[in-house]
Amino acid sequence: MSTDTHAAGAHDHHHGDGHAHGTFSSYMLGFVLSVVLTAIPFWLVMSGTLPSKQVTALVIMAFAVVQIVVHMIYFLHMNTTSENGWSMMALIFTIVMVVIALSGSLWVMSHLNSNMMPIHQMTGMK
Amino acid sequence: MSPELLKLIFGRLGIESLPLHEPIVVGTFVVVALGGVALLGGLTYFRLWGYLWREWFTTVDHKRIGIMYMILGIVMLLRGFADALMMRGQQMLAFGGSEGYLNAHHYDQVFTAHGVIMIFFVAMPLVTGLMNYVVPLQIGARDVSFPFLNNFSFWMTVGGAVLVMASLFIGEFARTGWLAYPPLSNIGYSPDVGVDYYIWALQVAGVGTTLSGINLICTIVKLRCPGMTMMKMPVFTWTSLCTNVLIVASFPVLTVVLALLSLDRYVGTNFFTNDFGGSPMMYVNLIWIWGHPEVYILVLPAFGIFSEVTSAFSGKRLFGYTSMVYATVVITILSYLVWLHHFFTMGSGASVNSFFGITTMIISIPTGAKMFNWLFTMYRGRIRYELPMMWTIAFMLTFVIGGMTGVLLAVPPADFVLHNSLFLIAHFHNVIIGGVVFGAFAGINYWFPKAFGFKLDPFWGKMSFWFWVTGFYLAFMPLYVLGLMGVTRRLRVFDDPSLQIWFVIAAIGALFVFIGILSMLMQFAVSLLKREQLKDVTGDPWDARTLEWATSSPPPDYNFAFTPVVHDNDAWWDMKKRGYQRPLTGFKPIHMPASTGTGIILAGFATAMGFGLIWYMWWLAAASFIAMLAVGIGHTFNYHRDFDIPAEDVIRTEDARTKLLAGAK
Amino acid sequence: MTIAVNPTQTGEPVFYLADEHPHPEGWSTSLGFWIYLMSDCLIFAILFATFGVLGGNYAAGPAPKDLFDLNLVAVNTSMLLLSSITYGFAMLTMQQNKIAQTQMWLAITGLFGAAFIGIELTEFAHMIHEGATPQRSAFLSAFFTLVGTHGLHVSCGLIWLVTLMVQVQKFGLIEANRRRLMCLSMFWHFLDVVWIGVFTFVYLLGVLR
Amino acid sequence: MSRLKILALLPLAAALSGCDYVVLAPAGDIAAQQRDLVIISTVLMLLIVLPVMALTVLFAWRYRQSNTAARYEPEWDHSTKLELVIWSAPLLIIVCLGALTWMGTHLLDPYRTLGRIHADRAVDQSKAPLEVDVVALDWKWLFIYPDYGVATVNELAAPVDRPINFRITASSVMNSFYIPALAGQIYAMPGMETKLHAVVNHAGTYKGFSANYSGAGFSGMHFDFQGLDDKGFDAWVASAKSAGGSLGRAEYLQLEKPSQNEPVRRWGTVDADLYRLILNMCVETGKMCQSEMMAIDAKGGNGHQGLNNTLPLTYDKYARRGTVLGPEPTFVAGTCTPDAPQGQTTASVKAPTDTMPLIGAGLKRPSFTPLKSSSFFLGQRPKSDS
Repeated sequence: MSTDTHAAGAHDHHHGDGHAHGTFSSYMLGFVLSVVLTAIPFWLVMSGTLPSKQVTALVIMAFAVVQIVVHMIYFLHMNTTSENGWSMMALIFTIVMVVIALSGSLWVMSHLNSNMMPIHQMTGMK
Repeated sequence: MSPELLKLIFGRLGIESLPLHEPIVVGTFVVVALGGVALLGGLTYFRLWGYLWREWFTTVDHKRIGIMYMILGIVMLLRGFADALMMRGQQMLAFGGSEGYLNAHHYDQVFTAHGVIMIFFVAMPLVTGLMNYVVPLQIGARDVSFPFLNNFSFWMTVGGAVLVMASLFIGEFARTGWLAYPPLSNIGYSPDVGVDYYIWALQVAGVGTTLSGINLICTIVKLRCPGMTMMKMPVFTWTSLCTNVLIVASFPVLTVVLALLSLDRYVGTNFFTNDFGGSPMMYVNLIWIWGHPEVYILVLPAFGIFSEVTSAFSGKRLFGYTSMVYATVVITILSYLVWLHHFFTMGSGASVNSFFGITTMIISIPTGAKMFNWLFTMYRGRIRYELPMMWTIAFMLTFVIGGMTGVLLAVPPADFVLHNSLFLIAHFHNVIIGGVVFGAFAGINYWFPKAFGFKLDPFWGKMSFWFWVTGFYLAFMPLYVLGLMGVTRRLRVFDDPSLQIWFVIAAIGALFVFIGILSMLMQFAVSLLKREQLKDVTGDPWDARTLEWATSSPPPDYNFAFTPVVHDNDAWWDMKKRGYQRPLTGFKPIHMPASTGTGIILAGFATAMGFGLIWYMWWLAAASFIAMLAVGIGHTFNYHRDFDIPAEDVIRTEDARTKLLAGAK
Repeated sequence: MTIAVNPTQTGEPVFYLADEHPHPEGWSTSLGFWIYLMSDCLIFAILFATFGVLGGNYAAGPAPKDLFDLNLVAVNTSMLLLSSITYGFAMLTMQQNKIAQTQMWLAITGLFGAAFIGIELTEFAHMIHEGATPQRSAFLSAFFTLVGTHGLHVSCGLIWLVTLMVQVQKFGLIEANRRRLMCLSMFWHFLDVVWIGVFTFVYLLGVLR
Repeated sequence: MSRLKILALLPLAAALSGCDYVVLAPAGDIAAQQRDLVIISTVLMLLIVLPVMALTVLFAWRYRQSNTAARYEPEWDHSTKLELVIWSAPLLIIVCLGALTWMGTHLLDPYRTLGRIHADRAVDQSKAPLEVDVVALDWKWLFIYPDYGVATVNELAAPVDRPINFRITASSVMNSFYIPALAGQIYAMPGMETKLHAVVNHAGTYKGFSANYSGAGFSGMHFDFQGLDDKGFDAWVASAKSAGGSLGRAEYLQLEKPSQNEPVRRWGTVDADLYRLILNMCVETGKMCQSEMMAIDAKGGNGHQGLNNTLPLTYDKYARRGTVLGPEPTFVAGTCTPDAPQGQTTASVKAPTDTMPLIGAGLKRPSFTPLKSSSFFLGQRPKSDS
């Protein structure tokens, strides 16, 4: 967060919202990409093509991440310049928070579960 | 009327829901009712309703909203403190077979309400109020980014407060502790309305807080005056920015966790139940993801206030501005990595515990750096001991003790012996009172002349100061001691008579604080009466440094006739030093947002919906929801939310100030 | 336009703007709305975390593979994807100031959105009818809440969309309405992004489990 | 400002005289190590806190406005050397403290079996540790000694210098099991098991209680912990044995009902399986045990049959009311066990008729009240197998 050289008040009056707009081709590109990126994971899971579940899981998660990025760029028009970079900063901060909250919760809860959940003793249960 | 019809109309609210069997509550009700009738009567008699509605309730002016937040905070402080006195009284008396004067049903509500009120409806409004008032002035803005939203946020906070207050006389409040851990807060163990009051009060207020956070972030990012780069922002604005980032990033978590709890309670889902695969610890985990940043939400603005005050009253630039800013940002991020230290004792393993313990300690590094920065701001200064500075010194001496015990509690094995003990209670009161409350009082004394044009009376201010500070030490040092004797929190009766003396001392301390609060009210009253003597016409009574002191006191609706241009961290100091001449001509019309009643109406419906849901009055909840939707949509059809203050009005206001300034010289 | 922030050639510092241009209306709106979306993002993050933690607790009840019909989910996903591109077309026509076409694309977007909600409700109703209610297990509680919250957002988007269509009809594509359409576009595409998470982590990974 | 300091010191001075500072003077080795950690950390932090407080007072006094002799440098706001010091000094302390924390946390992990019974004595491996199962009830403590087959309420005894292994759970809400003289606390939570390893070094009677608020009877939820010599402990066990009575599932269901300020009670014999059933929340016959449920879940749930293996709940510790908008409360029926053959349950189910071939107790489809939308969208569609 170095000194923000675009003096905040230097009103750039070219357009109020300072937000990028898409073009027909960029929207279409985004759409085609997202269709492909959606279709492949569905196909992978429904057909069971890949040998192991772990691999399938990793692949579809990777596809999800790529697709999220595609949506961000082509539909939400994210770039580093909109709002003097503040949108991007907010996004990055949010991603950090989401990662902390998600992974932290999973870590903490798995720890608690493995420490405290009763273990099944098949003896006596038959 | 048939019982079915009654049930349809009143849900589970019946005559037996009123706590008529509790003499203390009935007595309170009579007093409050008489006071309320007198107040309402007075307002009606002096025909103030129209004025209040036009000028205050519907205002979108950040300054008035800020003042209303402060009033809310102080009023709720009285309620929260009454609870504190009751607790101290009970714990002082309930020894040697005595049951004290509160039964479990009442006492458990008292400590729950005390925590909830003090955090959500005292500390939060005080902090939000100060930010609301000061930040736009400090950055040279006319108002916040979304003035209507600001008004709405405020009334949502009031709505939450109203629900909590309603629980005192209609039904009851939660008996679960202020964070309402399940399974205790689940329907099976808390079947009555208490927890529902808790949920909906926080839900309504929480939405307001989140929106106000978004609003202030935008204000700081988008509305800074020319020249004010991020690294030229006053420290209070910086801490406010970080605070609001924390608000926006943590209050959604509270919203979700309360929503899940209400689903458990209303439709029988199994998030936090014991059976059907639910996990109560998930609640504890989630609520602390919100809960720990919340602590920093409260204390960061206080740090900002102390920075402003130290620099202004030492007549010196703030030492280490850059490291102060970085420390603030580091605290903001780190405050998200420590939540587990609130449940070390819940059975997680050593690696998790030590990770969160160490991250917690790391926070003390930037906090320590801040402490040194204030110290070296005083170094080679010319310190004027006005009230804000006195609060600051008291803070510095008190807060380090709280910080130290805090780091101690972050050592997991130490926490195993001190967790949930009175030592913990002493610790967090030490940081919350020593940090947030002292900070709020420093801020009130510092900015009061800005808001009202006259200083606060120093005599009663000093009375309040000394009673608060001594009261604080008397009330909480014994709790540290008791904690080391292994006495746990939230106990209603005690066996060991040797403990009693400490509780007596603590109760005396609470009485001192009470006198401190009364002195503060006295200070307001006396200052109002002596306002001519205490008057400040310069707009800069403390010879201060930041931009808010450049305009008149109280500032005009539009804050600054011309948008200022900033060249230095201490913008106003810089202007004074370089011979700034106040512009006397060339005034133009100023574009301002217009008042609207939509905020208070929406918040009113939200509160009614909460009330309906608490009491299972489904018709009320549904009707309020639909009304809210209708009013909200209707509001979007209003495209004319601004107006221009005509140039003549600006000229008249500014000329009046010119005369005043001339008279002062 | 630039403002002399630093001392000008004359050496006299400027301390105020004598000739001021107020911020244009809606100067902060898009950033403000973006930050709101970020806070919403955290709401979903917590719901995902809850699902992540509780999603395997079936309470000896049915598991995802017993309940989910991926064909239906695929259809549902395509509804949402199509609505995204049609909203994009609405924005493009809006930039060309074509009211009628904008309205048409908005209407089509709304229909896709409504279809999405309809399919989702059908799925829910079917599960509940079978006995897989949100009360049956923590997994089902978390599932219904996460997916339901997304659905609720889409429903809010639909209400908003209709409101905006009325406003565009009434007042035309004025600056304020354009700004609102842009905010809704961000909201709509944001829900799309959330749905990527939902179909991947809830449905696909669930069935895989 | 000096008045402040004196006030701050007053309680400290008083603290040094008399009173029972059990946290600072415990009777067990674990608590003693925890106490040491408290003291070392405090001293470490005082290294920085005391100078800060002294400097605050000094600067506040020295640079007061009336002292015109003091230097005044209004523009002085930066010093790289000082900045270095003010960041590195706390950092150093935290590095030390962090290392201490890492080690202390791992060494004093309540799950860790004891390596020593006193600073200079290792564990005697020939003697088995004392096993105690702890159950937090509303609002009393149940202690089961599996090795001796006795149980007590609100009374705990242990021989001096013999490691104690606690297994801790709760019946309904969260409590925290804490004997300050013995060791730090750990939560007691329903359906979950926490562990605590500790040893008492000095004979005597110490206080134990719940440290986490658990409802109306919380204040009365305390017990005496007796550290006894070996003989004394044997005598205590014998007296518990002679108390007679037997704690089985039926007696437990009576006991777990909420009650306040319970006197000490003892049972001469205990159902050996009782603790496991409490932990798994399946003391009532017919309820599925948590461990079994988790084992089924780990294998991917019970499929469509799992939809029908719930039964309406007629008994609960509290008069559980169910939720206002949800269905009647239910529980998951257990698969058949030797104790509870097909269809038999003590959970007082009214009419388990209709023997549809289910994996569960062979019970009728429960009467769900589905949301109205189901009938709205689907009508009475037959059960499908999608």
